Amino acid sequence: MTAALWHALVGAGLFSLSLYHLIVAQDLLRRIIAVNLLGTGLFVILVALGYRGPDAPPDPVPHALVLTGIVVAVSATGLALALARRVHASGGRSEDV
Amino acid sequence: MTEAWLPLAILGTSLLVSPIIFSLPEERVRTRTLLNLGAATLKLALVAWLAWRVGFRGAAYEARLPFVPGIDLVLRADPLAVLFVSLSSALWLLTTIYAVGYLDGAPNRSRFFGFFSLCVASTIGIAMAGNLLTFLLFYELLTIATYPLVVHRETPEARRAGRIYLAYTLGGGVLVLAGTAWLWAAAGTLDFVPQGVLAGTTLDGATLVAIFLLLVGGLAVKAAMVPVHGWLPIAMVAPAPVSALLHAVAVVKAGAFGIIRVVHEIYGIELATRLGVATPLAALAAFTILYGSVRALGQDDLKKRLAFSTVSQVSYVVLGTALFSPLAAIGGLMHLIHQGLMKITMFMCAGNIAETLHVYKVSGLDGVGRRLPWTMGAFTVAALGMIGVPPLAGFVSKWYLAAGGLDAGAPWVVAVLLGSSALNAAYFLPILHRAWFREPPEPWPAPPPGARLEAPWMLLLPPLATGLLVAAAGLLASAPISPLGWARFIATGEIPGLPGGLIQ
Amino acid sequence: MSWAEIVAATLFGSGAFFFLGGTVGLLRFPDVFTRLHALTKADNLGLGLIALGAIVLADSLWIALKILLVWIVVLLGSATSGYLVARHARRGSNSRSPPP
Amino acid sequence: MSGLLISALDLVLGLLTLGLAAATLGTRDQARMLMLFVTFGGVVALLWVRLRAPDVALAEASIGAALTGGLLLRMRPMLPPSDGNAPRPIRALAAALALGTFAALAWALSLVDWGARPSLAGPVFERLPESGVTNPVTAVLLNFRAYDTLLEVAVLLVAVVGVWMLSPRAPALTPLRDDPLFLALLRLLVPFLCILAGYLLWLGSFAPGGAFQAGAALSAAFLFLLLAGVPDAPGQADRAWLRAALVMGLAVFIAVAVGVSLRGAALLEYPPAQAKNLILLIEAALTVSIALTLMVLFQGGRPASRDGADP
Amino acid sequence: MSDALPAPDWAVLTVLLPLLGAALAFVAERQADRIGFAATTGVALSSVMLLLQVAGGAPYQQSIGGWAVPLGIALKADGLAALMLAMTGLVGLGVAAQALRTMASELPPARQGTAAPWAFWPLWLLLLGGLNALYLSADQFNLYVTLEIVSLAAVGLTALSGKPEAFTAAMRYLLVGFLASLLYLLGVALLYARYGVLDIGTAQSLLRPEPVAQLAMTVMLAGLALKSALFPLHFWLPPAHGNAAASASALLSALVVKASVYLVLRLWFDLFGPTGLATEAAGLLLGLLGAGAILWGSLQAVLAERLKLLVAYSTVAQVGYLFLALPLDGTERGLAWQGVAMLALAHAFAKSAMFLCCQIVQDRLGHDRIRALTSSAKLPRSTQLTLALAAISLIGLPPSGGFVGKWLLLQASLEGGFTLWTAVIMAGTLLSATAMFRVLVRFFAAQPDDPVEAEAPPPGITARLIDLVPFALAAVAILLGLVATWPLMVLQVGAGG
Repeated sequence: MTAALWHALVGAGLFSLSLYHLIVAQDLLRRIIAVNLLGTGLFVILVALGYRGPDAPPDPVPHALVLTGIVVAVSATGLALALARRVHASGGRSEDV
Repeated sequence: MTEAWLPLAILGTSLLVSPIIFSLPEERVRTRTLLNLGAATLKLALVAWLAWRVGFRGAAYEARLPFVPGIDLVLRADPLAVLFVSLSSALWLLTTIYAVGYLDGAPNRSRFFGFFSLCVASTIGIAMAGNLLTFLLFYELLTIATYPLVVHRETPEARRAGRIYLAYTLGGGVLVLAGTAWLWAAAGTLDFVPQGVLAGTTLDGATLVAIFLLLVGGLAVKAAMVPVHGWLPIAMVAPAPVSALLHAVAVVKAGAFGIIRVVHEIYGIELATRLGVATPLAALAAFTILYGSVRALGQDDLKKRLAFSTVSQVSYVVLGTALFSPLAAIGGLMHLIHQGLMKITMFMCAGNIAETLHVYKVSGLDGVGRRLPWTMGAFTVAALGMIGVPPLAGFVSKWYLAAGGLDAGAPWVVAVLLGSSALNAAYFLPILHRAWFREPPEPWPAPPPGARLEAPWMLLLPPLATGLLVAAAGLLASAPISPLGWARFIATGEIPGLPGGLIQ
Repeated sequence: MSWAEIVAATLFGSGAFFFLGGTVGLLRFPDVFTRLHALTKADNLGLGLIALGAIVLADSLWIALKILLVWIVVLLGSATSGYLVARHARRGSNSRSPPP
Repeated sequence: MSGLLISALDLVLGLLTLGLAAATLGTRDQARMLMLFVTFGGVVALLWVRLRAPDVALAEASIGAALTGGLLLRMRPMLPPSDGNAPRPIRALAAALALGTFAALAWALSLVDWGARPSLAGPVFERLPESGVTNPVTAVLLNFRAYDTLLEVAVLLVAVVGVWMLSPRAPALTPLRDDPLFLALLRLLVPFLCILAGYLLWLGSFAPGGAFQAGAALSAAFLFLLLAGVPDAPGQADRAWLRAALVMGLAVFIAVAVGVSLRGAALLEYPPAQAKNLILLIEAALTVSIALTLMVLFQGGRPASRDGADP
Repeated sequence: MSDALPAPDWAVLTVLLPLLGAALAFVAERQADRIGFAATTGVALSSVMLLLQVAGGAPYQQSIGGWAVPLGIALKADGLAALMLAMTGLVGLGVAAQALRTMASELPPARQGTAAPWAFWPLWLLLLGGLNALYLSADQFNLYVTLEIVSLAAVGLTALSGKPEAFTAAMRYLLVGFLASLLYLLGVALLYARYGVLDIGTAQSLLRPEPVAQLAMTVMLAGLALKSALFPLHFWLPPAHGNAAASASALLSALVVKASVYLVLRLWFDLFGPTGLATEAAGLLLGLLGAGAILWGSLQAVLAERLKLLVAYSTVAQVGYLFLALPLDGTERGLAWQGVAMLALAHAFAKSAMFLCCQIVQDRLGHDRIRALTSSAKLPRSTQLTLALAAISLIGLPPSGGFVGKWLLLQASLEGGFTLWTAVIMAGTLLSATAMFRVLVRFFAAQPDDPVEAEAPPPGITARLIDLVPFALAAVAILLGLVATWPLMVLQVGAGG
């Protein structure tokens, strides 16, 4: 059970937990946060993949992928919040799945 | 040498004309009529030239366009195609004249004539299709082109009739598509070849029968055979020219023509009989003949009666095709032409009566002969031909069908023919009796002053012409260019062992 | 364990202790102001100690200075935010302007 | 399983992350959810540091935790909570799906041979000297897989256009104009942040840093100016130069990409000599654009156009 | 600028030109429509040139930055990719021409169908750039980024119409799209974990039917199925396409759905097929879902009340056809592959024509309730004809491109012995025919024209010309059938390298 595998499992746990909440949550803010956590969980797995033990230098490719992922996540969240605001402003209810 | 231009030109005269007519604004009546008649005459001339070249010079015409991997779109002018093409183009010219007169002042005429020429184009396409896929293409195009004509009057009944018509014909189309796809997957060929392309096939019987059922089932819809004939009487709500050309000639004949192609040129009558599908088809045709005539008896509405008579008459053609005898085949092919001529005359006369005297019911026909002598004259010639009175066309085809039935060892065919002739008489003679020998309850309104003829010439001339053709086809049956002669010429190609050549 | 690591460990230990103190204060104190007090004072001190420990372990002067810079900026930040939260809380009680 | 090799730190970090996530998504009250979310971001940044990914830690802390947290706090008042929960069958289904996913993932990850796993690290380190930078992550981001980054900058532009379209007038923001202490902090922090951004940008080529992290720092400076309501700060008005600066990153990136390929080389194939300067040029443009984009996302709408009077 | 070069690299142009155009259109807001249309024309031209180049038999291939494949990213365009690119360019050009008039600033917002007309052009160009990048890319992570651009831009376009239902639909589309992309990325991560490679070409030789790879495939296909609205997961598509502004919904239905479906095909036939991962069972499951999509989508289309909803549900059905082909012959470039490609192409042209007609119907009649459609003079005859032509191709009546696609699918399923598939295709054809004819029939329903004076169609040749754009798109859908041998030949050009 190396450190990398443990953290990958933590990432998988994060992924599944937020998947549950994404489906179950009713209000939009909670679902946007759940989607964010979903992404973060996946990024934890990716970076855990990049970890190659205390001595060997880590694999930079997953790091680059995660960096790109974070920027994409923040732009999607920004758009989602602006959209959620318009949904509530126009009287829409936070819909189900 | 197979020249490609002639079939394309014949198809083009109506296919290219329809978009032009569509774009014509409504009030340009003169240009539209000129365009229509010009195209029809040009087509007739081309077809005559084609018939002469194919019949007497043995020329072959074929146009190919690669379409789907392994299959091309083929237009081939073989004798069978020429038969149907000549019928359609001749009657198209006459019906166009009739339609121009009939629809004088009616709304949406550009749309009507646009779809009208599209219909004829698809009929020509069906006739000259060289393989089943091209046939299917024009078969579906015919459905789409005829629908707007059925609902031309845009009344609720017309729309209901249109909906039913669509349901039947689209269903049929899908069946034919399934059959074609299966045939191509199983046999790898879709071409129409005299004596059947599947003649020497090694496919197992079950698949062949299944494909046959799919194909003939789909075609039977348009041929208005019994279980799926419902749409024809209902579609009578369409204007007279539509009922005349389409429901008497183009659409129903397309179905029958398709069955001829499948039975003779895909399976071959020999394989069809061996598979045991020919006789049930003949039985179904016979049943349709009788059922159609019986239903016609009870119809008081003149056009509905004629519609049921069409249901039964078309099955004569199918009966001829399904019997394993050259005589029956010749009879069937000939009847394809004769029935077209006779039925179109009657529908045009019915249209005249409805248009000038506003009489739609058979019971209202008393003494019509006095007011419309010429129209009723043509109607009588056609009716007698239909019954099978000797010198006229009907008799010739029924004679050959009966001979074919005996030759194919199916005496019950003769009984069916006699029975149906009796029934024909039963539902046609009362009409003639009422028209000629009954006094009209009150005198018919006099024709408008200064009119030399009983009805506008455009409505009168076409039925008279077709009436003459009915008589000519019967009297001059032995002439080479008559329907009988041409049918024999086709049959020599279809049935093995018959002496070839048109002129014997 | 060289003496530098021992010193660093003690510094980290005391830093952690002050953090613990701050957190307990946060949970136990009755109202906003006292909690703010606990947080800003205890945590900053805790952080200072940990920073010192890190400086001891740092292998070059340049990195040590950077850690010091970090501590100063955090000090600035937490002081101002503490003040803002307090101001907002006081204004909040007789509130007139909606929260930002 | 070859014995428990993971250290106590890993255990604590892992459990803390999971615990915080569960708490964040589980709490009823929205304010507490946001607070927990920000702390969660901080802990994950720590996790990245543990997994020897400092670049990612920097980005996560600045963009993932701080800025997304600020974004959520900014938008919270406009999103009324609705705490009804989903009907029973959906909850059961979701739980089953989640557990299934976790089981499958755990099983698959355990099958991966964590020791000698084939990876692209080899080729990256092998070709690193030719890439013009020594920090492997920046090399991958801006040279080996520069095309990814180019498309990613386009994603940022999509977000900006989307946000400006969705709310033609940015939701109200009550600036703290009158507060002496805050303004004092401002005068101190804003220049510091700008220097920090420049430092991070320059640092990126040989140590953890780079365009994204520098952009985040710069956006913090812009946000300070915004919160203080400084009149002609960027983002206060929809001026043409603001829009130009927003797209500058993408435009410069494309210009360099195509410019380089004009002399017959492949797309984005920097000539070895100028590789470092070109990357720095692109990163500088990216930093400004990313900072402004993050600020626009925080604003949540389009600033009033020059002539418009409303806030 | 780069045209003066020896041989301009058309593929790169199709990706960078729209991104640059979007940036320009965003900055110069008032000239957004002119810049937008110019950029779209440029891209359409380059994509057609690329198609001609690939049709010459040489598949396009370039590794970006000069780095060899496993390290760098490769751009590849085989026959299918080139065809999809050309289709995206041409359909986009048609929609842009229509948008040029409807988004024109002088029209009142109600008629423009959106509150922020300036936003259409940058969003559309970014979408175009994303789509072209997706068709060209041969790298798994790069495909994730392009998928993101496409879905975020699509969400923007959905919300463009400004109607409350559009916002809710866009919100759901965003969340679903984001979840789908992350599922796809999870698959990519697993494959990277096991094989340490991101490029599809190199992965082809490494992948083996092992548990990790199978899980990765399942997760990736689940994500992509969610994004392309495969049957049980289609809930988000009809409201999104139904409520979006007309030119936007044309782009969504005709182009965006194609991207994820193209990706499924690319992965299934290029990656999972050859490496034996694409098992019988997986193919059968996806095929069954596809069959469900066909029946359910067409049924819903028959019951739809509004024209745009009908057309949206027919998209759900069309996606079903594309998934139906997966279990069929596993050989690349086989019958199923060609059938699906033809269906996708024909569907794009026909569907975009139909949605543009919805715009004209909404414009002229003020509503698009099917029951209230009439043959009133207000609806130009060219629109009625376009709807008819588009319907013919969507139903798959000969000689349209749709028919050729269905014919090839029929052949593939008959040869593969999937008789159930033939029945489904037949039922689908019948159902979609009923749905489409339900609309066409209305054009023969004479209703006394309501007293409201007919809005005079905008005068001027450009307006009448732009009315013909949907007609041109529908005509291409039909002509695709007649000239089918050429695209089918281009499809044979295998992916190089």
